[in-house]
Amino acid sequence: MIESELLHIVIPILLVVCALLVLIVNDLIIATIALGALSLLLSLEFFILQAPDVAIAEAGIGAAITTAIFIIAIKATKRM
Amino acid sequence: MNIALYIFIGIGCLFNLIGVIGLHRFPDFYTRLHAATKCTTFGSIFLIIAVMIQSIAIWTTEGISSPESVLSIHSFIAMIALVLTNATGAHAIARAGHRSGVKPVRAVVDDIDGAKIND
Amino acid sequence: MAFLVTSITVYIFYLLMTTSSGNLLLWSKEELIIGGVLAIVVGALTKNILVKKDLRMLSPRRIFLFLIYLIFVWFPALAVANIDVAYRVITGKINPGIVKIQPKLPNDLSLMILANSITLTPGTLSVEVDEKTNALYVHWINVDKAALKKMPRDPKYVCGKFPEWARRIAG
Amino acid sequence: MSALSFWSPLVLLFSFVLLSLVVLIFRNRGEKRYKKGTAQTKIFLAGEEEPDPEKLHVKAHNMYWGFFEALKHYYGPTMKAHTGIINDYLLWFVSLIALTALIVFISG
Amino acid sequence: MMWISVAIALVIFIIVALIRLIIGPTIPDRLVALDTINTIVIVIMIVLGAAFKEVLLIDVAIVYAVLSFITTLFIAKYIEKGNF
Amino acid sequence: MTESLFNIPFLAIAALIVISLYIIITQKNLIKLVMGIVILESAVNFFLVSLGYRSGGATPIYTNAPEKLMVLPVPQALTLTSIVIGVSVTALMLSMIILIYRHTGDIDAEKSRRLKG
Amino acid sequence: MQSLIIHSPILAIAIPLLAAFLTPLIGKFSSKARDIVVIVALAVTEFLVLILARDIYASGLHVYTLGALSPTLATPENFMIPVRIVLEVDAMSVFMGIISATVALAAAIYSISFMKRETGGTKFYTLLLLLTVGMIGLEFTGDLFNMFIFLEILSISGAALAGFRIRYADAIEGGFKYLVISAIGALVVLFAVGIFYGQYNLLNIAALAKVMQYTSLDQLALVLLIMAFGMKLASVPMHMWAPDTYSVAPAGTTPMIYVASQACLYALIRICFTLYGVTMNTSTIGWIIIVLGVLSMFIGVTVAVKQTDIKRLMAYHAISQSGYMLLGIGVGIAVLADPVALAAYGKTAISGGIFHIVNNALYKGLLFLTAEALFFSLGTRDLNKMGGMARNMKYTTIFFIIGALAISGIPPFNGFTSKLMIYESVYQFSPLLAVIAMLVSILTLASFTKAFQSAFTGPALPQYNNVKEVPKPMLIGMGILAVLIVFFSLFPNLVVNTIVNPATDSLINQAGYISSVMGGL
Amino acid sequence: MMSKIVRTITNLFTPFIFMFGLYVIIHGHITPGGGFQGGAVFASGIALLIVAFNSKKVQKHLKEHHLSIIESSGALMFIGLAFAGLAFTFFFNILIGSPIFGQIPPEGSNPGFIWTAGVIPLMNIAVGLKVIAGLSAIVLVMALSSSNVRIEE
Repeated sequence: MIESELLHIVIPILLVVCALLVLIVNDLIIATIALGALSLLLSLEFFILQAPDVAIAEAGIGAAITTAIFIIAIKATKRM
Repeated sequence: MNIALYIFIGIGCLFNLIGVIGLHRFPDFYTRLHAATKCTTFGSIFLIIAVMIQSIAIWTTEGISSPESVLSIHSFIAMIALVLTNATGAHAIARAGHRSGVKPVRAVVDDIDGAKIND
Repeated sequence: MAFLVTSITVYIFYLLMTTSSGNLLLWSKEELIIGGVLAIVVGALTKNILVKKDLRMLSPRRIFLFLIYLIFVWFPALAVANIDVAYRVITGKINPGIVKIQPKLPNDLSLMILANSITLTPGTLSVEVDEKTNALYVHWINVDKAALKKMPRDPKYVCGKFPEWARRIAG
Repeated sequence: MSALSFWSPLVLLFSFVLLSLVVLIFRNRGEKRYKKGTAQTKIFLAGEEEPDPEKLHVKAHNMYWGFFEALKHYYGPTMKAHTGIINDYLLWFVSLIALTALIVFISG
Repeated sequence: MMWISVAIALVIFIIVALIRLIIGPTIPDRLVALDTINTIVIVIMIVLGAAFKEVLLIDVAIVYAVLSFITTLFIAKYIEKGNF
Repeated sequence: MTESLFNIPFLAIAALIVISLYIIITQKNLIKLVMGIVILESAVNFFLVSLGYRSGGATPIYTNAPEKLMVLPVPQALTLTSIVIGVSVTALMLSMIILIYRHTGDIDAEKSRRLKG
Repeated sequence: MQSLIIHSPILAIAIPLLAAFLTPLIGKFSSKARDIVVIVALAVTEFLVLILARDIYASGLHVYTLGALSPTLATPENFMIPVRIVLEVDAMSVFMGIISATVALAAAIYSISFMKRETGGTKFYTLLLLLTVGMIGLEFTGDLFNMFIFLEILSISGAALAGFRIRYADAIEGGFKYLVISAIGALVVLFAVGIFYGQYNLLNIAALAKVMQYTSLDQLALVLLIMAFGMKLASVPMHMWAPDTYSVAPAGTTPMIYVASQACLYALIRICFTLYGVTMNTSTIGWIIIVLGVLSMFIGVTVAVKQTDIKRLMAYHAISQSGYMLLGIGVGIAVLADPVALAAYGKTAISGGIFHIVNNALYKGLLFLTAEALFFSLGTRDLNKMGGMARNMKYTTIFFIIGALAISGIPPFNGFTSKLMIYESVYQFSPLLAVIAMLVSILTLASFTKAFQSAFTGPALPQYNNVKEVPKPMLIGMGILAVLIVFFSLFPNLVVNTIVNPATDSLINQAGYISSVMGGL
Repeated sequence: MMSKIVRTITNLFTPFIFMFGLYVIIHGHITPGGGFQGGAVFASGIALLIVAFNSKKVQKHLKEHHLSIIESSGALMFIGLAFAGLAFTFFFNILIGSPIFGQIPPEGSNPGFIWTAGVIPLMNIAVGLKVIAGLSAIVLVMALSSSNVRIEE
């Protein structure tokens, strides 16, 4: 099961990279895209952690609905 | 059977690799979209077919009501969804990119420039 | 009619999802019943979305043609496209441009089939659609000089025989 | 309840009633001839006109002025700390967690 | 074993695409990268479903294939300045 | 159990928490603040799920389950609940931000502030 | 009747929840029927809590298992830990439950006429009932994760209520701040719950308390929990959201949100006394809580004196009064491991703190309601613009006087009783703290004199000549609380002996709590 | 309003997304998923309609107060099912052994029989209704509010 452990090393690092991207950018759209990527990778990590229930919920909520409402909120307010 | 499996996996990985390399090799976003959409979709189709081949092989050995059938059929559904959404998504991204004002780099011809598009 | 078509379509989808649940062929009788109920619900909800007074896709000839098209025309084109893109990724030779084509397609479904085929096949990517005239604007990675002669460009250069197929399938 | 053994509000209530009786007696000994609404109950300010009630009333921000002036060095920084910015609220929270965690870890 | 190796290779592709997401000069570039990552993640899910021999895990991939499309459309609609 | 707390995922969780707290404290843009909260929530969800993970365990669904070690189901149920709550909180915050923008014309924490002192 | 008592813990949570989702349906047909449903549901809740309380004072702790007849799970044999969702109601919980239910009832009655001016009344009542559910659930649950869930229910509905009047910019801002603070606090709580689960695979409070080791991870979890709940109950220096939120929340809900904060104080007490108990370093934790309390008292009251917005002034007083509770409870925690000191003054300190919770909920609720009545009649919260209202609003003035005297600790009133208990016991622990507490009491009186003088006395201002007394339901809502205050003032010994002392005893007796929960399994 | 291609594919996809959401809800007790996840998938279908067409156009067919009624009835159904077990204790699974979802599954690994688990599938349906209505209402109302941005006061 050593390969499976390798995935556990790589994906968390990618999560941190996405979070850092959210931190450093000023444009909220880019931050939303990074947040979407974070959510997506988190969903994959849940999948690898043998939690398909949580993965579906995170995919449906984190990736689709949350991104959608962030985009709508940015549309209703302003971008920077 | 195993050899076919390896060939399919090899093709799938290769095209996915080409797709992500294309993301970096190409100069502007339209051409990157070419690489990303086509190659990753093609590679993904091959990988999913590989999964299906394996599960169908198990299915045929275990009998008709084996749960492996779920794996192959669901993979097939995922594949159809993937192909349709990728194509449409690529179109949506291209249109959005064009409307947001990104011009193609080194373009020989640009018919949209100045054309009136009915919305 | 629209309701029936929608219900049966989603019922088939449900049956695909629930294979190997029992002994009646592949399904158990509870799954069949519940699937029927759900199909009726979804059919009632979405009968105006899936089928808009347009039942031409019910004809078996069209479905058969569609399958033929997918396997023998579209998939080889996809393979060629990918090898082409792979070649361009490695060598970096590109000659891009956006061209307008007027495939003269009658309805939305055929346009969708054509546009998605274009997106996934050799060096082309549909960028814009004209809502009234159904003209497509296509980003072409390797513009052929021969195609640039007249103003709605000849679809032959851009996407081969796809418009005919699309018209035959969904026209 | 040991802490409250000497404390009974009923006694206090009783004394309160007694006190109010006394007050009532004093009140009834007052001048009976004064009538409401006439010049008899008007405020007499050395013959001047009665000022606008708006000006007569002591405003809230004028009260305890001397107190605030005396404690200027305390009130200045304290009121400045209440910025009303949500990030500052959270900064207090996070830094307090860090400080407390340090104290708890050190003391064991 | 074989499937997990494939998954690791695909994760490495994700890293490459993520670089484009980070440096991409324009927003459509980043969106393309996100779309690519979506596709690869779906494939990883299917491949890992085969690797873990859990037939039920494929459902997650289907959900994801559909829902990532919605994300893409929302962002695309924002950058083409459409009204929701 | 305690020794498994020192794995790479846990370091990543710590990093995520630090980053999100940094976003929350320093970013004056209210939508960015909400993004920080979303990241914090993701980190906590990730933490809960990793607590239940057993190396080589099977999915905690009894259908077709092979006879082997199973991942703990309780943290997954907890995480689900937390995700549900998280989306409602996020939606409420964002709608409040839209209203703040309508009233004050800004989404900066400093410029849109009315209450202080 | 017996089965009603057995099921009353869950019914007290489920009936408001049922009513919360019934109101949107009924509100479609008739708004009068909707009001009646809300009031009846809250009255039934109050009744259930009261009969539960009577039974608990007679026979001790109640354990209620959801979804199964016994709290153990059958599948792994000999797995004798409570894995089911369990409600554990002891004297302390039910004490808080009585407060929450009473204030909720008063607030709902008060809101009836108030909501005639607002739109969206149905949503308002749904949120009000959900807030009640959150409070009572937080107090009755026996399980850390459910504590988190009810905390979130409480926060979300509270924030939505605080920002209910969306036509005011500051209302939205106050609601938003409350929501952000609560969301982060709740996530911190969830993280601490995760730490416990990772170490012990348990979520039940009693079961956790039995195996608690006080490792360094437990210390971290303790700090996180104390600070998260401390922020929710607005202890200085994490208090700054409280004036923003309390000052903008609509009438009737301000006391509710305040009592919700007190429910978080309950959670803090429960964690310190029952979950950790004597395994933790009691003097350090006790001193941390004492310092938080003293800071809250002092800074809260000194800033309150300077305020000119009447609701902000009262909000700062709310912070300062929370400081008294924290002080009393902190002293109790600091001497928890020392039986002699505990018997000598620790118990009195805890009792004083707990008694102060109920007193405070009553008079603070009354004061918030009078402030909102002023806002209802005058349309402003600014004390500078008020004056002479005693002529037009006689009953409100009387209620304000009662509340102000009670909060300032003037002898016949109940505020004095609990403050006296705190002074006495704290003086034996550390004289300086008692002196600070008395100083704070004086400053409280000073600031309420200011508020009273500006709002009610003075010449009749011409612009408020035709201001009328507030409508009758609002007066009834205030009247309930005022009558309770007078009752508590006249018979403090009765109240202390019947409801406060059992709560204190059940808190101190950690071993008894554990054995009576685990013994029932 | 996005382009014609996107709209056509949306029309094609929506029934399947809805069906898949309902599938996830119904099979909550035997496959990954449940009321919440299925409801989220279903609501994403509505989000897809909103993004491909327009929130105003969706609002013509889907009013907010309908959603609020669905949400309340879902919640009431859930609490009612919980109350139904009150003869034993709250949330008690009374339907085990009854004709509705009442079969007891055989021991060991099996393909997952849908006709089991008593009251849990019904609760999944209730939760699903509530989540469908709630999430759709969130997206719909926010989209509507963003489309007519105006500074009030």
